Amino acid sequence: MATAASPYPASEQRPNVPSASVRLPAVADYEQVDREIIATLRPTLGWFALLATAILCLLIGISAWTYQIYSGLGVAGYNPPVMWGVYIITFVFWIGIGHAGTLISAILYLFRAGFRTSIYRCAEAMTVFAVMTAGLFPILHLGRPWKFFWLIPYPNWRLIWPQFKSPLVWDVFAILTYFTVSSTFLYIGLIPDIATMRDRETNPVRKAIYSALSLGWRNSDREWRHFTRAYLFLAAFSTPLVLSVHSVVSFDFAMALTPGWHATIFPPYFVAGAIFSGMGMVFTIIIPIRKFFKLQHYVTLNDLDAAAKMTLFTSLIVGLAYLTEFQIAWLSGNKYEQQYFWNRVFGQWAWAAWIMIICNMVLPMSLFSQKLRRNPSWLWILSLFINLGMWFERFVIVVPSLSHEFEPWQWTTYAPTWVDYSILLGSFGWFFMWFLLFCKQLPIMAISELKEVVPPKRKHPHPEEFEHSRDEGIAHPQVTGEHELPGGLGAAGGGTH
Amino acid sequence: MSEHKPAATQVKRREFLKVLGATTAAASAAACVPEETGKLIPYLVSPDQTVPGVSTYYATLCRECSASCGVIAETRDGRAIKLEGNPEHPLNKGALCARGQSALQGLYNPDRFRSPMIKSAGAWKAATWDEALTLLSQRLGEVRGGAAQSAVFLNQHESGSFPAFLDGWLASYGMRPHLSVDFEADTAAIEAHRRAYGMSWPRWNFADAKLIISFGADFLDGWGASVAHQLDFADARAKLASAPRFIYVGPRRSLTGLNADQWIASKPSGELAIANFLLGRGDANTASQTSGVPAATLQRLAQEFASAKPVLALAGGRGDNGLELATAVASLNGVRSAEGITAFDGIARQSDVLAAVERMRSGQVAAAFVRGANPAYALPKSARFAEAFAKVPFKVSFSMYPDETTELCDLVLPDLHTLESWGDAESTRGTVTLQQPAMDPVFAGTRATADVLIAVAKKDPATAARYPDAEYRTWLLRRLPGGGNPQTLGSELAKGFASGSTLARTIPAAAPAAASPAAAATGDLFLVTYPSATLGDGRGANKPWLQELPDPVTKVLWSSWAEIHPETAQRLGIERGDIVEVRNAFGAIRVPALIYLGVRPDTVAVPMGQGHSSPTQTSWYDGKDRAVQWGYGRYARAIGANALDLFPVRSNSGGGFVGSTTCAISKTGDHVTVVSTEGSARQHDRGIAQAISVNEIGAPVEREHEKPPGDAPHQFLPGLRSPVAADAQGELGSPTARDRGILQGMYKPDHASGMTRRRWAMTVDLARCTGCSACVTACYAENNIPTVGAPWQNGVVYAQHQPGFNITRGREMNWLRLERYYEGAEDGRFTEDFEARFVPMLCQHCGNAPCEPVCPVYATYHAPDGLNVQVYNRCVGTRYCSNNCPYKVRYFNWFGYGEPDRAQYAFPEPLNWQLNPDVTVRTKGVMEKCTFCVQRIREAEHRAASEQRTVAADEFTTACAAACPSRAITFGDAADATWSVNKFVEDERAYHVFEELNTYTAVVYLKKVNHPAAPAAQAPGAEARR
Amino acid sequence: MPGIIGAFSEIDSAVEAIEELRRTRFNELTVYTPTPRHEFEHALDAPPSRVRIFTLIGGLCGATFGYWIAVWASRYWPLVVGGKPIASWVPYTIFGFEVMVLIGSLSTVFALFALSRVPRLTMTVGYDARFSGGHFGVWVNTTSDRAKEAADLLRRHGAVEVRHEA
Amino acid sequence: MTERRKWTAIPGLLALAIGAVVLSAYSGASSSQNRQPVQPINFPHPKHAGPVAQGGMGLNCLYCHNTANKSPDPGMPAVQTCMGCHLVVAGNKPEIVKLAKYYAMGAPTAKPIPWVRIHKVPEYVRFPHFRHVNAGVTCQTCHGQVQTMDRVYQYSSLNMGWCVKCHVNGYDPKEGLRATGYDTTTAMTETPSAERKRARYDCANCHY
Repeated sequence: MATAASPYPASEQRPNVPSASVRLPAVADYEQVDREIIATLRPTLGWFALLATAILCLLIGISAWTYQIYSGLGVAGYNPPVMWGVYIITFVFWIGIGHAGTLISAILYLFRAGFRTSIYRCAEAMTVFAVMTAGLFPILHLGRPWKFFWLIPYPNWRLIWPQFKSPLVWDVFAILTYFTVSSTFLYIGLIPDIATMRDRETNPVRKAIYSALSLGWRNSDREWRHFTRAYLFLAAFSTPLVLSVHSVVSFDFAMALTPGWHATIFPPYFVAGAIFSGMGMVFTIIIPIRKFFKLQHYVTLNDLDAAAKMTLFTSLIVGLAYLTEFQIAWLSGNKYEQQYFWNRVFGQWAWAAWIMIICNMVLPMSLFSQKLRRNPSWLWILSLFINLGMWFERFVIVVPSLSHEFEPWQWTTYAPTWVDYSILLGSFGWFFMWFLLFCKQLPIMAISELKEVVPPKRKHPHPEEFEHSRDEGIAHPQVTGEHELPGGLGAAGGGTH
Repeated sequence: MSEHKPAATQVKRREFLKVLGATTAAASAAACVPEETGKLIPYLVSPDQTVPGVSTYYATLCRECSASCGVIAETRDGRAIKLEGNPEHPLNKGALCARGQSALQGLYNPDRFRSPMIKSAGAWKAATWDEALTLLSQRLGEVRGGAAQSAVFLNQHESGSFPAFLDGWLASYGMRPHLSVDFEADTAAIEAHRRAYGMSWPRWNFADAKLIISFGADFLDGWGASVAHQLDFADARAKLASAPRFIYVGPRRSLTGLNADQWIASKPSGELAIANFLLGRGDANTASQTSGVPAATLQRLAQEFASAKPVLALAGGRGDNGLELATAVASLNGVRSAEGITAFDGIARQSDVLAAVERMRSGQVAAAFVRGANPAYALPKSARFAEAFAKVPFKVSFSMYPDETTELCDLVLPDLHTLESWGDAESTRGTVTLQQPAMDPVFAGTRATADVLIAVAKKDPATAARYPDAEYRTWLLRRLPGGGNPQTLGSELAKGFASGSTLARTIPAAAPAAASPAAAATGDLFLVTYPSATLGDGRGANKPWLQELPDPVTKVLWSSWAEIHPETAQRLGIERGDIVEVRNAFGAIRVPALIYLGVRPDTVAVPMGQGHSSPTQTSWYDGKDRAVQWGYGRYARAIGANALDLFPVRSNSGGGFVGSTTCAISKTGDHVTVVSTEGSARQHDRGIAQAISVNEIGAPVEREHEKPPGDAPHQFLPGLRSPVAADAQGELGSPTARDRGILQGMYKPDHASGMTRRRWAMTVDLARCTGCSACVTACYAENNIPTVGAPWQNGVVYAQHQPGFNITRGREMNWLRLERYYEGAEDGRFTEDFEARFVPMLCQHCGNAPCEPVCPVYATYHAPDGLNVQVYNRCVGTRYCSNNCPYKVRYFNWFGYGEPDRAQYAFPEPLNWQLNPDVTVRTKGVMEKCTFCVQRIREAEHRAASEQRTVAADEFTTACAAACPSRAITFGDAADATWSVNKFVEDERAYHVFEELNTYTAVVYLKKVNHPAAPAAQAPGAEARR
Repeated sequence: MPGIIGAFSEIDSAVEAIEELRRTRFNELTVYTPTPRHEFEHALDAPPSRVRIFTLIGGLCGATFGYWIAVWASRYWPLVVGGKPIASWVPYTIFGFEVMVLIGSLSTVFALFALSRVPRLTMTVGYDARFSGGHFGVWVNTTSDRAKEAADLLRRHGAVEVRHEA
Repeated sequence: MTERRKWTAIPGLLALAIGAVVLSAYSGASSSQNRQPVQPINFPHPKHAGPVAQGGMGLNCLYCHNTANKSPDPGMPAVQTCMGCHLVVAGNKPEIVKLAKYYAMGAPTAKPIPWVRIHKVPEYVRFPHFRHVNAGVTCQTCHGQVQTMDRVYQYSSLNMGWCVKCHVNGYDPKEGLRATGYDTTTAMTETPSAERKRARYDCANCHY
């Protein structure tokens, strides 16, 4: 909480209010929160168009998969010994994206990072849908997908169980747990908001649905007491879970002998990469939302700024990891590793490796500039590059390693087919279909938590809150900041307050 | 034995075969699909001696080439399912080459004629035997008398009594003796042998020689009886220190050339000059000019030739001066051998054949008969056989398959396959190898030619008298040693051969040689061709196993190619895979270019065997949608180009059909991915194929990884890091295993099953291995491995019918592959000093297998007897095991190769009759790999158990080891000293591949041994490399 | 059960009302607030939530089960893979951890539902839709004789509306 | 509150559902146990193999299924084997007439009898009959007392678990003897042998 009470001249503004505490000067009272958030739920033509597109992509993916199941995995571009390809790449890609949500909602909750409040609901929903998407791929890439349940330990008349030393079984447990916990976490957070929707809703059908979903939540002190505590514990559980899940995913590679995979650096490297890619996807989603739903005064530039700082930080970690891999290969004196890494950056796969390095290491450096950190348009463009780069990071990990292994006689190349691409496209369709459905049915911002940071009505206004509002009244960088963008995404939003 | 069977049984058994599918478990149905239980079909009359589900073995004969090796045919429930060499047979001593293995796919070839066919008004239609025989005897009646003399009978050369029988039949019609043709035989060499040694083919004593010089004699890939050669050559090389050094002289390094210690790259037909130089005729410089070999090299050669005695000199003798060369070399040869391979006796000189062709052209020939031979394809186009053949009014073919020559005929009387019919052969002097049917004919509509001849003769009172016997079998058995006496005959049939000799025929004197057409030289590059090591002169092309078998040298399959040296390619701007046009005065072909170190820069080499084609694709010949696939059947048709289109035919007596010529090559602009199983041809110092110089043998071994990473729980031995018996068990074999609680359940040393007392292991002696790839095909045959390269097997998915497309995507299923790594000549400049090393790479059955712990469902795990097991029906297809396998020996079923209703189906009826009932046919989406022939292990255990004993030492072996003609592979129980595998694992040359990964493989390789030139004439690069 | 509900728009007046009520022995109070506020917690000083016990027990059970299933299943049909021990605790820690998190958080949620009496089918008396919006509600559970007194008290503290519920 | 009790029923229901799944998984629901198809000829096993006391002829199973002790394949009797007796025996019975029609005296029109297969392990399983028979496993242990079945049905589940249980726990010949159902008196009085015959339970023992 800022204690600096001295008024500032309007000329020199203080762009960085400590982002640990969030303040929403443009939000007057609780009713406004309800009004504005509920207003976002009105379906628009653009929304229908997007939804239709998403579903179309999904259908393409589904038909491709059907074809693949019928005629065999050979229709994908596998080129032995490159036995893993686009599917595993995309699996890791989506799992990675699925990490930012829980990170933001859980870890930042424990760290009391205020800028989380306005974006965590989006991020959490994104997490759940990303995990739903990722979860499809391990099944989808099986030679006999209809036997996937053999990876699940259940009593059976074969008297035989999964092989618990296999990283793939670890995956099954990690991902199922992660999906269950993160979706529960999302739902619990939603309950009070659904209750609010229930009370504001007039349409009887929707009201009935909301009532059912709200489980008869009443906002009573007793409910709140247990709620806050349970929420804290869930956050406390999710935090190590986030770290563990992607470590386990990284074990899929680190546990293998394959040059380029067999490295102890993988767990931290993957976790950082996951958060990085997740932040990228958060930007990709939240920036259009705050523009088109006119929520710039909730997701303020301060929030974006803070999130961008975190992106930069994780990007630096990832970059360091890339360099460390080369250094290890160099120092190890292991000819397999050395030849592989040489081939990675200067050999047949140079193009992919450099896309990865530029998108994940070089471009994010731009976030050292505060101006760009506070420029939503740039953040959005950058986020697209990050998504691309992170997909290619997984490509560079999976394909070049397998195509250039111990046995030179089996060195080969790899080219995906239209089936791979269709299924990749389908995964995006699947993800965005769910997200679009979500953002028009349920509040994309945590109403009850927003209310926590909006000063309540008082008979005798509180001194601390005087200072609060006065401070805001002077230092009001966000609004002007928005207007600085010529035709930028935020420009339209500027008018709302 | 089948000859005791009452005739009724044969009919019934054929009945029975039709419906056998339901009772032979696992043969035809895909694994892991619980399909409904189906029917149980009993015999009508149970045949004596066959127990359903238990194999019967028939000793018989292989006729895939002229050498006539003895084979044992394993039959199960009336179907031949596997061929292996007859261990007792003097010629091949149990070994069998890839082509021999593939005889089964000739037997079960889906393109075989189902019935006689008559061409009326240019259209083929199926006929009954009555119609066919009536037609035949009627036309024969017409050519009686003077015209008969003109008739020509071209018979694929076969040793034995049949040729004499045939001549007798022809004589009875007043026809001249038949021509026994073999277009891939080296008639020049044979002629020279006749003159020099008085036998058509000596059995060379490689072991006696100190030095072997081969002047283009590819005795490992098809020159003469190559299986016999390999056995002897490998034995000679296995003498290591006292083994003969081997020098190969010729324009191209064939498989034989790659096995040589030194290559002297002479110009085509330049070998003669070198041979003469060694004979002291002419000096080094002239020889060097004609041969294109530096005089210094020739001097060194002369020194060595003079110092090393005795010298075994062999000559291939293709090309214009073939006969001169062969003769000269025969007088160079210092190693004599009394033993002769008589199988090549009586091969017609090409002068006779071409004289016959000329008579056809001049319209003098009233009738022509072709059996087995395919001159329309295998004669150089410049012989213009087709147009001459067309002039013959009545042409009969006895071919089993629709080939180019048969298509030109008027009547087809489909013959029986060797494995279905009776016969004999005299493959080595003084022994008669018996050919007995291993099963009843696959197609009821086919008949043995001999029986057809008898039947025809019987139709005519004039000839009937001469053929008292109902069928050839009776005739043959009567004149066999023992005179058809059942007792002796039984034992001989069981053994497969008897002493004695077959009925001799008198070969008429050579026809006067017509003048060869002058070979107009066009282009600046020499052009050479050679019979493919896998497809021969093309007769193997309709067998998917051979199409799918990578050429031992180039590793190319399912296509033709032109071998060009890197320098030449660079000069002409040609890259691997560019479609080049090879053109000269005789014609032009378009084939992908292959950059090959082992061919002279001024020479282009194109293999024979592909390029079967036909204007008409199919003739439908019955209502059941069955068609004749012209162009030599579905597997051969329209693949590659026929090299023989480019060659002049030679007609002077002796010498091969193929003359010398030159050519020009030009890029066409098209490019394809060469269908090849080769990744990188270099080892990148990874010690996969290791070699030592013969001088290092016995010297203390310095090891690359003295202290390997990771802890090695086993103690160290000189050759290997640890005893293989312990290796094959990995951590299980370590002293601390018990403490670490691994030894549970059946892994307990004292467990009732006793499995832990066995350690299945294998050794591969690279000093013996010649890279011939017979083991690969043996593996395909034994383990129901699908072939995936046929054009339609990817067509559905990628909408393109390129042959071998699946293989360009690395999806071949060869459980056992033969890797060929080059050493030296890295810079692509022309040099004679580069070395090739062959490594058979198969599942190493690691003690600590990396593939196992990553499998989520225990589909692969370590069995107590040391096997790395793959459980197909448990596999869900994550393919993680393959990712984690350093040796990359796991293969995935990308499509439903085993599902009959799919385009990718690899065993179209009746090829699926060959499937091994003891091995599951894998379904779509599961991983598979070498199992160390676990079915053979279990079978031996079953046999032993029902005889209340334990498995005896060397009681059985794997399919690859059984086939290997150089005896390089040894399989056995490494934990039991009485198995011969233990002799090798402690050899000083023994090593594991990727030892530093601590995988503790159960496959042990013995380093190749190189024989560098004597220090005086030290050839750089011939030095052994790691 | 009868009682009186008072709706407040200002938070501090609601708090004062609660304090007054508790001073005057109105102990069965329920406060409805759109968002958790510390003011009310102080005013009501309710005992700390018992969710933590459920979480602890759930977590422990989960961890145990995770280890147990892995070890038991591996030993049930012992097959050696890669020469590794049949059952080894190191990799199985992953199962211990993941299942601990799973069961732990599920039991936490269960505790939340059980302790705060959700889900419930019917809206309890006294609740008003405003309490999820901008208003704070104070429900006094009392008998009819003291109802008047409570109502007055709430009005005195500036309740926007006071209603009797039965 | 009553409402809450309603909702607390849910965990119980979940538990029941899980229990049901587990049970069904163990029950081997997927096997075709007790399948009892109609055969082309209604062959009366009791008449041929049934004990003489009950009017059978007490033929040994191996009389017709004669390779069960020397081959992986138990073998079906050739039609000729049936006709061996039935040329003279009961030639006029309708079923025998059918049989004779199939045999057709060895004429080319002769057809083998298309028996409907009952006991069948999947294609990817190797089941060598002779190993089991020679180890003293009585036919009835797996096939049930066929000698008493008027129409044969699938006696065992033939599930993998069913196989493995015996391979692991071992097999007692005396129990096998009891399973046959012949002269139960002696078999019952026998005490089970201490040493049970145990077999491998290595996957590659049957799957390859």
